[in-house]
Amino acid sequence: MTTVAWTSDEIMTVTASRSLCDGMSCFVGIGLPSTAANLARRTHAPGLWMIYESGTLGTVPDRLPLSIGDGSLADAADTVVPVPEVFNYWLQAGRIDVGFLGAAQLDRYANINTTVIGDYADPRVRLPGAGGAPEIAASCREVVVVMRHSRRAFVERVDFVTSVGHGSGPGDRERLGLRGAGPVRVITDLGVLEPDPRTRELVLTGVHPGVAADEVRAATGWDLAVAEGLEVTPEPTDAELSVLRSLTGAA
Amino acid sequence: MTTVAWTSDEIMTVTASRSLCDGMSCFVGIGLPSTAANLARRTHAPGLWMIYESGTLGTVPDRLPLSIGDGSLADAADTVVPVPEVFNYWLQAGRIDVGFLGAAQLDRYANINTTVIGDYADPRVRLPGAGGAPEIAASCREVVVVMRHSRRAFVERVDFVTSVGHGSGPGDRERLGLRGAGPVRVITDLGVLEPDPRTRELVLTGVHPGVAADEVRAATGWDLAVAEGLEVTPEPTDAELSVLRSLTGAA
Amino acid sequence: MIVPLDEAVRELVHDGDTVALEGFTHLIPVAAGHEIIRQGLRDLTLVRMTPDIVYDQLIGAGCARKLVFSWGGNPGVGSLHRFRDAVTHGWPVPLEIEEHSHAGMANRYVAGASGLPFAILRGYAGTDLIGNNPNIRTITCPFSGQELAAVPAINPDVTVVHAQRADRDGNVQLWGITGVQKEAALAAERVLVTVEEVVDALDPVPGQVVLPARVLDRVSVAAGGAAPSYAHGYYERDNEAYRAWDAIGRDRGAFTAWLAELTATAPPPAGPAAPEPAGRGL
Amino acid sequence: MIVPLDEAVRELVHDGDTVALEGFTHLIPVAAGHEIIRQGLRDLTLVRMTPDIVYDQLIGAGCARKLVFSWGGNPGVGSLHRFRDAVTHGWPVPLEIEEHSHAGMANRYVAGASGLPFAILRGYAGTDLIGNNPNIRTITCPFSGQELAAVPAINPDVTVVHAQRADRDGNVQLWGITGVQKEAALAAERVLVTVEEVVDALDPVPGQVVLPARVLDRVSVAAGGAAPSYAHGYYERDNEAYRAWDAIGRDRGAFTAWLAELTATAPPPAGPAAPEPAGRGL
Repeated sequence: MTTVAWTSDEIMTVTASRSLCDGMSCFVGIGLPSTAANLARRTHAPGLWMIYESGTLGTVPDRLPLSIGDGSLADAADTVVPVPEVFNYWLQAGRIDVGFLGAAQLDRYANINTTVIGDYADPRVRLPGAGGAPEIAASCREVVVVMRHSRRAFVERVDFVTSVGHGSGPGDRERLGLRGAGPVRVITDLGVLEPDPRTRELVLTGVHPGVAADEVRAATGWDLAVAEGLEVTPEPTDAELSVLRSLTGAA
Repeated sequence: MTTVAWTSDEIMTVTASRSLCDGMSCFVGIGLPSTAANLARRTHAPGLWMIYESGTLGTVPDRLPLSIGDGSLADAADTVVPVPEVFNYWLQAGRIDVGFLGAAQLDRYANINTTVIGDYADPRVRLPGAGGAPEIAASCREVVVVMRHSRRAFVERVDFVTSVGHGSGPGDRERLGLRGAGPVRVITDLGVLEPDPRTRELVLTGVHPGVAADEVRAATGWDLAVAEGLEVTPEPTDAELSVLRSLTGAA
Repeated sequence: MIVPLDEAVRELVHDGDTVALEGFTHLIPVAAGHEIIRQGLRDLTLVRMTPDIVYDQLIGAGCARKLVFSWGGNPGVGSLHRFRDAVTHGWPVPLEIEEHSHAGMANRYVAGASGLPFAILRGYAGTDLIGNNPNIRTITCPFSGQELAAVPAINPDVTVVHAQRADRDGNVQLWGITGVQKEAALAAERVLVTVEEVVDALDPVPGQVVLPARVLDRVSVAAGGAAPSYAHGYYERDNEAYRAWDAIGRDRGAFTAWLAELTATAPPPAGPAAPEPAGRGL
Repeated sequence: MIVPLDEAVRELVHDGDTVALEGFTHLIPVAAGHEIIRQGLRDLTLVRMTPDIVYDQLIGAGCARKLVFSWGGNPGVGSLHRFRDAVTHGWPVPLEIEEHSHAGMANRYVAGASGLPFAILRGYAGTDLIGNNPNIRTITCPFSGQELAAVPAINPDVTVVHAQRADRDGNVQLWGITGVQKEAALAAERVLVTVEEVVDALDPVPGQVVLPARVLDRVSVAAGGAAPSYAHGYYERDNEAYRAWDAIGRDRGAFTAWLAELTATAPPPAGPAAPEPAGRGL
């Protein structure tokens, strides 16, 4: 790996932020997704319309919130609505362009597990659970997943389907009545995975600078296919890095 | 009829107001019910908690509203909630002690018609329709009906059941899953009718001063039974009359 | 986004549309209703919980082929005579009706705003509304076995509401009695909001509903556009006008004269209000 | 109506009750949770969309036999170790869980507040939540034939929420992020509200939720009672305390020491707040 002026987490967050276009509405999870969304809003997508599940619509926080319900989110919002409204009137009604999710486990069809590692009745690790994710994954026009790459996290089959990605392949989302397109991109600290349009299986479509496809395959728990014409992520710009670091306090 | 210092409408309204106890929550319809509720609040029931279907909870209007959505109701309310909430969170949830309704037609089982006179498909008179009444009649702990007495209005069987009173007799409300007790009292310009506890049929239980039971029977479209120990309504007090007239502007 | 009212109606409302002009006594979009009459729209399915005189006018003008509603009257005054005439005599055109209770209509809008195909409620049981309306059915609770009423979502082609104000981006703010306007707007395919005024910033107000610009299609300034109903903080209800409508609506000739006058005049300018503002105390 | 917190908990909460202490990051009823621990309540079914450290504490103290929830974690920090320990090792007592999504839980409260036995939503389809929770079923729309999810209403025996203030009659006002507190309170058999302060009049505030006294059972003053979460307009979130909990919760010994200290101390006085108010700017 070449020496770089940025970390693998930073290029992951920058790449994720580039998934967001100006004017989009974005349902933002806390952590990496929130950092990426706030970065996008301060760089190329000033009109990004961020919704947190606490009910803050169109919020423009002056700093990174630690939780989805920080006071800074309420103060800076176009409006604050009760939690049932954010799920029913906004998410379920299909008004959100992109849902930004994290995951503890993800499988080759981009199904998401944030519930348990191991058996549900007798788990090896108990995780926080579903939160808003099942319906974010179902109802947003598209979903972007941001998570760090490892064989433990990228598995052949998730231990528990908390949120449906592409189920077990083509036609599953339609059969289940899920109205959004599902995960269109998984962004990791190594590269970018996208579902094959035909099989819906995740394929490596991009690597970050200095990362080899084989490295990504080695960090993936299934036999990861590599797209022809594999792209290399453009390096983070100075502007992106300086805004990101001012957000995370790592300047 | 003896000469009286009050009109038949006034004793109707005063009698209706006496149905309301201090501290009760009351779902108030516009017109006669609203006048009676506001009178009660200014006389013996200062803690009457009035709800209008426009969403004003616990309102204390400084004058009689002309409509259920007057600005004076909003200004004087404990809180104003959206219309879906007033019906779902307050009425349907069973939080209202008494519903105060008017009617164009009422039958011997206190079923209420405010929809059409004549055939529904080809009505003789088209009336305003249901409004909140069907669910007020279903869900309030009890219902009081206020309306003027006439053979046209008090009929054997309503042309259209807009709101269920006691259906076709005992057990009907339970069968229909209606959770409140239904109409417990009908107050008119002639007297007071109440359902027989056994048959659920309306019986004349009280007359206003100077009104004979036969007069009421003659103004009723079915063979109205008269209760043993028929009561005579106590005359309106000076205080009641003066407050009522200050409300209606007929001082 | 912010365009003159005649342009907004031309762009958003078409013959045959299902149109909800909502307002629960307060903030009734009267100016927009009059513009729909002026533009001669036809075959509309009009939806509203509480159709009052502006719906009487739309019906009398022959704009509607169907009315979906729960209470149709002149609040505090009496009946709607144009509505009655259309229902009982088909004048000027026959009017089909679909009739609900308030609870049913409110929940139909909630379902529409929520992207659900139907809503459930405790309602209608034992009434003759059920037998006369195929859009009222029953459903069984899969947990308790209880029977409840089911009604389909309402998703109007166009919802029109009136609000106190908008900012320059088209975000809208209304307060006071807010009725079912939020749900009616969120349930619609297209949304037109008329406002008393456009301001630089929407300072928060207790009891406000904010409709973000992204769920709206057009905002038009129509100062006084809710009269003779009222706009909380701007002007009061003109109760006399409601009473006066009774005589006009009662008579086909008087109504026809009223209609001729309305359609002969241009829409009111978007400038300062026609009715005197009655104080702005929030 | 307005009584000390220990008295209110004694009157309203009983062993075996289903108890919801709601709060969505903001206004979490921590003081009330601690009083429940102090009073040694047992076999509670705890309900909350987002159980966080006060639920970790209740679980670690052995108050709960079941948790109904949709996301259990230390927001912005990580896992709840007492919760994990109870689920995976049954320490100090086994913890049964019933698990939903946020959308499902929010709608369960809405149904509870609405007097409905169940709620419908587009949710859960294809997830393993369904197979592990008999309280998630499907229902068919009687109009469109679409399949939707159905979840039963939640009607807690007791709901506890924290609010900014109450008036002397016990009417309560909260604002900022109001989460699902209104629905949780209206869904409950009994309601306890802790407040920062009691005031003479509840001046309206933008974004407020008002809970009328008549739907509440007891109001208790607990200034600072939401800390380490925050009370909008009173004090800020103590992020450091959330981070610090991780080390305590992670270790049974450290937790046991924490618990001994909590139960040894009397409840905080109802007087001036423990944490410094951080400005009251509305």
